[in-house]
Amino acid sequence: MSATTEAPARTYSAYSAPLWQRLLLTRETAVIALTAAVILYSIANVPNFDGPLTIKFLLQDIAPILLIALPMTLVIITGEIDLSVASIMGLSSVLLGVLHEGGMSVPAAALLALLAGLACGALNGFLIAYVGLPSLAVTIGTLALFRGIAVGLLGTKAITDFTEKWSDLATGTIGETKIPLVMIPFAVLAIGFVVLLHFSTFGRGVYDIGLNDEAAHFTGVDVARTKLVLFMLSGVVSALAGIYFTLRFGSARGDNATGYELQVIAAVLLGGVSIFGGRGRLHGVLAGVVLIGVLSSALRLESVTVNVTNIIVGLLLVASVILPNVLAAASSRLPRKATPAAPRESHTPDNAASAGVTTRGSDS
Amino acid sequence: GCGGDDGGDSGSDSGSGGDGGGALSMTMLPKNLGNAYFDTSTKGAMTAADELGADMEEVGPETGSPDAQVSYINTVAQQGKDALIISANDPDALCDAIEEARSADVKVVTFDADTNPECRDLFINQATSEGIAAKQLELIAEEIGGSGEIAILSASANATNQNAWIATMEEELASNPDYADIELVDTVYGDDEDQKSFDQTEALLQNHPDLKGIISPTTVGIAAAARYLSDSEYKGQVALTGLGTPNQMREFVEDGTVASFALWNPGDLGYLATYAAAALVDGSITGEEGDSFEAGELGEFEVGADGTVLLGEPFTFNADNIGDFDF
Amino acid sequence: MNTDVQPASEVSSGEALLVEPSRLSPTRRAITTVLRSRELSIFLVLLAVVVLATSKNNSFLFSSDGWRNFLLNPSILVLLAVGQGVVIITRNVDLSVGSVMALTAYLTGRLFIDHPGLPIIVVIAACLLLGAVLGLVNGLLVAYGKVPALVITLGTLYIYRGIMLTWAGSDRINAGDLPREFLRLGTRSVLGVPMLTIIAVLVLAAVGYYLHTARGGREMYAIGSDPDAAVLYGLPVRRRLLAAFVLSGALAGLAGALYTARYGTVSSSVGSGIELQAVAAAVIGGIAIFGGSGTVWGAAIGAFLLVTINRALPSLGIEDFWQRAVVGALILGAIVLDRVLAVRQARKLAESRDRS
Amino acid sequence: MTATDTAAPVLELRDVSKSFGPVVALRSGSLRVDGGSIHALIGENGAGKSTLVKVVAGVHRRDSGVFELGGEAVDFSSTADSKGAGIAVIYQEPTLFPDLSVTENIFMGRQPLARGRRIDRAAMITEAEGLFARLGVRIDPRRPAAGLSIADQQIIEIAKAISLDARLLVMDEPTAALSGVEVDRLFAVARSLRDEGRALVFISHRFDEVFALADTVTVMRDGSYIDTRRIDETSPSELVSLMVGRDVDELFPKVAATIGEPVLQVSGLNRSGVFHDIDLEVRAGEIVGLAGLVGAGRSEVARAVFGVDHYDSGTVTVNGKDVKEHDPRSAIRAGMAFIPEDRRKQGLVIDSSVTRNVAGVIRRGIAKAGLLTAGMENKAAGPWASRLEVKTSALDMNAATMSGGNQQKVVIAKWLATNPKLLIIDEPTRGIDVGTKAEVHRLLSELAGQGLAILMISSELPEVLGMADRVLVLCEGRITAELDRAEATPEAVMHAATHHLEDAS
Ligand SMILES: Nc1ncnc2c1ncn2[C@@H]1O[C@H](COP(=O)(O)OP(=O)(O)OP(=O)(O)O)[C@@H](O)[C@H]1O
Ligand SMILES: Nc1ncnc2c1ncn2[C@@H]1O[C@H](COP(=O)(O)OP(=O)(O)OP(=O)(O)O)[C@@H](O)[C@H]1O
Ligand SMILES: [Mg+2]
Ligand SMILES: [Mg+2]
Repeated sequence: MSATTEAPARTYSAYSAPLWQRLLLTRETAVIALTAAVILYSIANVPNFDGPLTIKFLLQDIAPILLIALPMTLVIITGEIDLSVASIMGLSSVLLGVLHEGGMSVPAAALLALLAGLACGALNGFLIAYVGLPSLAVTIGTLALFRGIAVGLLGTKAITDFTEKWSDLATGTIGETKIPLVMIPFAVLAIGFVVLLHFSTFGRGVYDIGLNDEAAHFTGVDVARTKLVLFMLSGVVSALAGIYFTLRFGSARGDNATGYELQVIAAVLLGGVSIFGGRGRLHGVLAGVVLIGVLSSALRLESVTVNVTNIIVGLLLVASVILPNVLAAASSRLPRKATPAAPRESHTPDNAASAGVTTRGSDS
Repeated sequence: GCGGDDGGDSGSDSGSGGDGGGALSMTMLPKNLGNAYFDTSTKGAMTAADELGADMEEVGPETGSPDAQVSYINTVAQQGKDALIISANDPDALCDAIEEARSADVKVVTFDADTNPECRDLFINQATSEGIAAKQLELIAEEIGGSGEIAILSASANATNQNAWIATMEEELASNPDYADIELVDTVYGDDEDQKSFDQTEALLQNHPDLKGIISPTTVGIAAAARYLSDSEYKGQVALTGLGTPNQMREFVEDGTVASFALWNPGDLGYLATYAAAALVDGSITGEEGDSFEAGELGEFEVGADGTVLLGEPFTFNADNIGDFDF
Repeated sequence: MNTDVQPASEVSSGEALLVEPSRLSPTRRAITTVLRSRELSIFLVLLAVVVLATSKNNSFLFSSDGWRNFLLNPSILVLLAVGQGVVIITRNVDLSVGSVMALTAYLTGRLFIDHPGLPIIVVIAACLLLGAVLGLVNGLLVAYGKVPALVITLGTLYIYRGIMLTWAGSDRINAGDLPREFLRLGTRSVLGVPMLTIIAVLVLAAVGYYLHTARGGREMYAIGSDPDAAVLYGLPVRRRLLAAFVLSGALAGLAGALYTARYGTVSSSVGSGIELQAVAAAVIGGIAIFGGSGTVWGAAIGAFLLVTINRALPSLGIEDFWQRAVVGALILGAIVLDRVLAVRQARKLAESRDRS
Repeated sequence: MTATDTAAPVLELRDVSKSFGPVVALRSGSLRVDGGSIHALIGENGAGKSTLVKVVAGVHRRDSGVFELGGEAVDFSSTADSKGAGIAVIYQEPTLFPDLSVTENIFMGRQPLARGRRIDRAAMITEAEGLFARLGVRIDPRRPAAGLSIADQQIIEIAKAISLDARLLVMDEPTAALSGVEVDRLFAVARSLRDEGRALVFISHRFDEVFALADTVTVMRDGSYIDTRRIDETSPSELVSLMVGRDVDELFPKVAATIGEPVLQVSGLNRSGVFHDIDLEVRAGEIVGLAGLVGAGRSEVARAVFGVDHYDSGTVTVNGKDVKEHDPRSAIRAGMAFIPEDRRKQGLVIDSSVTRNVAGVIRRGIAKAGLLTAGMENKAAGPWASRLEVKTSALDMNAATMSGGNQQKVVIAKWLATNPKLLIIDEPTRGIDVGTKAEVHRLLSELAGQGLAILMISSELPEVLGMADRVLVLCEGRITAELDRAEATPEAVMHAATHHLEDAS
């Protein structure tokens, strides 16, 4: 071979599964299908699920999780994790309350709370990306730290007198529809994150880091800065979710949103993101969040206790990660069917280059 | 992909589903499940519902947080139930959700812990703040001989009812000459969790070596504090009183850790709330001051100011009478 | 330098030692190891906290209750931290311990209520067994499902607690339901040391000894250090993982029983959030979150520190609302310290290469 | 087949096959190894040698074929089984436990026990010291394995395998990371094991080693058995043609290129403990070889120049412009390309597709307004992949499933796509078969001819001498010689590479 002669193009169709297969046989499609199935089943069988209020309450309930799942997906794809999101929600909630009580208008206080969220994310990101500490340990620490500051600032008391106008905004719907207003910022963010992750150079870097951060570094991806940015995004979006949470319930408390981090992570993993990083797509994650939301909504309507809902969510989570492996193991046990005929590579003796590599066709 | 068969159908066992046409349907939503106090009130509510021929189900969150309660209030609105009986985890946070439910024609009765008066139809008050505060001060003053340091072990810092009682107690301590020698040195919060209340008791005793008495106006708190005291060096030295249930406190009253404590009958509270809700639904009352209704074996009640119905005076339990109760 | 210009032909099996002899005597080496260890530094922090708190308030340590609580309160977390530590050493994590603890705590009460007169030891054994079974489920899923433990145990965290709450319904265990003898186990002391502490220390010593001196224990370190290499090496990876999870489950089961003995009541929130405390204790105590290094001694000291700080803050005049913030700062401090020490160590190595 | 004097061979494989999904890694592997002999296994990259080894080791289970050990049919389902059966394996990639001490690494799972099934640490350390003595190396048995160089790690692997006292020892490219001295020592040990009557399988891409060590050699191609020869009855050229199915004429096709202006200038580069006062210059069209013993710090210098590592002081300029310290992106912008020594860990995002890898560095350039689609990447990567004849046009194939040589081509393609002015290439042909090796050399030569400046690090002396216009020799982090192509004899380079050691002893 020489660098100037063009090699004849070969196709190895056996390698790339047909397009429809690649699109359909994915984790994401499975989650979406399951979500759709649960929705259809609930509409048909769960009393009042088809009622007019369901969609509004459902979306209001899952809004904070939807929001935080966006940056969390990216964080987990880089192979890190952020356990401090719910504590940042709590902290931004308390800050909003304390500042508002101190005489600041809601938008000004919210802005400061967002900045605080950004700062929290920056602290996480700095320790993880630049000091090189494991994110699991760091965010377990900041989980306690941020929540501790929130509770420390406000004790266990609550601040509840928010300007009516703003709480109405948080609970209001778009025009005559039943879609909550919060879906507008969510939609904007969702589009932004989809573009960022799937259609930008930054997003390619995110996947590369998750698969092999050393190689990404050698390729000129700024690993540390990417991680810092992601944790800051995670912080600021969590703060936004905290503000929404506060205004929706009209109550700023230090213990707001306790335990949400595990819900977010469960939803993200259910949506097909690999905890090892490098794999996962946003539409699967959003379907995962909706799936959990629909399940809890339907089960509540059936007056099933939250315990059973938790059991089902837990089982789904375990099954969703176990099943692909079990299926893979099972299919490898089955006698291998002859693979579709691939163009068999001829070992022309005069072509050293082609002789060096195994043919990947079937041996039938 | 995989089939979508799990999940949705596993929940059809317990719920009564929708409201079957004419029958009165109600939901009981305590602060949290798995709490003996609320179990008793739910039992009372169920009894009343049976008498009324109404459908009654109990739902609730695992932990006493307002946001978890909101989902259940929303569900009640979706189901279009006739009435919701609720003990509120936060006076303000639930208002929007309750209003939404009321606009879906659900009557809302609060009991045990109120929301802002505007957002609900009626509040069933177990006892007046004054009555409760006075009772507990009276008990503690008696036990510590009218002088010394005391402390309060409360539930969470924004439990409405607790805070109202504490405020009243503070006023009373400051103004009542009988309590001139009693000093309230600390108020701590056990968040209605056993372990936290237990640890808080320890911290109180450690930080205030001269402490003579503890008031714990919450059933979880007083039981945890009693457990701590009963095998510590402070047993018999530090007096404990507050609000507790006889079953939880029996052991400590019998072994002398606690001399007396107070409470109303939570069963009666649930029973009364159910009758009040039924009266609201059938339109015989609207929640105006002065309305009156019949509450089965408890007799007749009248709605007071701010849409409040008062159950009665708290009852004092001590070694002499505790054997008569089982809740 | 590790290269040598000696001609190859001279190399034979019977040749004299060419290995650079260690310049330190064994005792000196042991002493430097201890002095450099993370366990010691965290222990010093613990000591400082205790001294500070005691100087402000004598009864923090020097009262019968103060002393007892100093030893007693961390015992349950020590048990969990030991189990968690072993799991983390194998590069896994067990988030379900809080839920396992809740299940066995309820089981304890249930057994005493349903079978009055059951010997205490049988009840504790039942809790250990149930915990071990639940841990085995985690272990099987992780080892055979080839899925990360974080995901599996996050799932079983929900599942186990859901089962506990469904089983318990609105039931609740009160001190009155339990035999006095059992409750006394939670507070009784032998020679000034509470029973629970003795149990925790015995467990700690056994596990610590096993990890240090048994093949199985060393294999757990190896697996955590590089799981793929462990497979290539032919170590019984699955068996060791199962053992780690079973141990963690069993200790959580024991912790559940002891919790009931100590607190007398079992509510729906028993042990919720304690899994993160157990992880935090292990991390503070110097167990690397990605496995392969650290000791359960460190994890136990970490657990002591966490609990003691909580108790000390009010004595130090800090409102107890700030406890969690302090704990968070402590965790961050511990891992940053680890990092700083590691970097310094690396620089020293580099410098020593320069000089040689 | 060879004439053998023993009855049953220690290892016998016949028509063994193994597939990974659609990839047939081993089509019909056959191997017959007798006791008391050293059997070399050679073949191009991806010929299936490592797969064969892993079947023997019990890492993979064969799909079909005969597998006999000492005449008895066996079927291993784990590496523990093979160990139990007396097989020791050194894998291609070192597999150490970084947190554990060197000694524990060697004896893991079979530590000497004292009373009460307690591990006898003292005995273990003594034994480890004995092993190191036998290998003639000086490694502190108590130090953790973390931080050891690849060569040291490979030595520990060898010590581990020897200590197993196995009847069959399989070594998959044990010498790839070793320097000449260490290779000699390893060979001495291997011969003594053979003389004890054990069977050894030795995989290497270096013919000089095969001829120096082996008694018999088996050639594989495309996952299939080709032939077995006695070593004294064959020649390198015959083996090469068996391997690749044709003759490889020229291994080092050095083309004279016109040497232009300096492209890379490094001056006073220092990093304490690693390298000192590095001054070097690479001109357009020039190939500069960086030679030295393993561990001399060549890779570290290269990494610092490219900016993936820190340095303490010094400057790096490309075409007269300063390159920021510790910032690979600035180096790429300045026109540097860097092909690191470990392609699986550093060169490639191994679990990603060929397209994503090739487009990895240039994606900023091909993006429109910062936005990027898979189609755009395919379009950009396609030509580069086919220019280097990366062995598949299935651009969405996972790089992990490719053989070493093809992976290396993907890395080269990825960097050529950036149109660099300077190429730093660390061990360009480590673990690559002859056929591909010649291609890589021809390519480098051609690129230099087109005016690219190349800094080439290599542990293979013939490669350095054959390819470089100028040779810099590094010893213990210092440049100890700068030799022109004419002056660069093996003796001169080796002298410079060891002169510190000689001074010391
Ligand atoms: N786990 C795997 N999954 C998929 N394909 C694999 C796997 N392991 C090896 N292969 C493929 O099998 C073929 C043979 O690989 P193998 O590693 O055995 O070659 P080799 O002869 O050792 O090459 P080298 O000299 O580069 O080490 C290659 O094409 C490789 O891509
Ligand atoms: N991971 C590491 N941690 C600490 N020191 C290391 C590490 N890797 C290498 N070193 C040291 O750095 C110096 C140079 O390392 P290295 O062996 O990579 O140099 P090299 O000349 O590039 O050799 P090679 O041919 O193996 O690439 C040596 O003294 C070595 O011991
Ligand atoms: Mg190989
Ligand atoms: Mg190198």
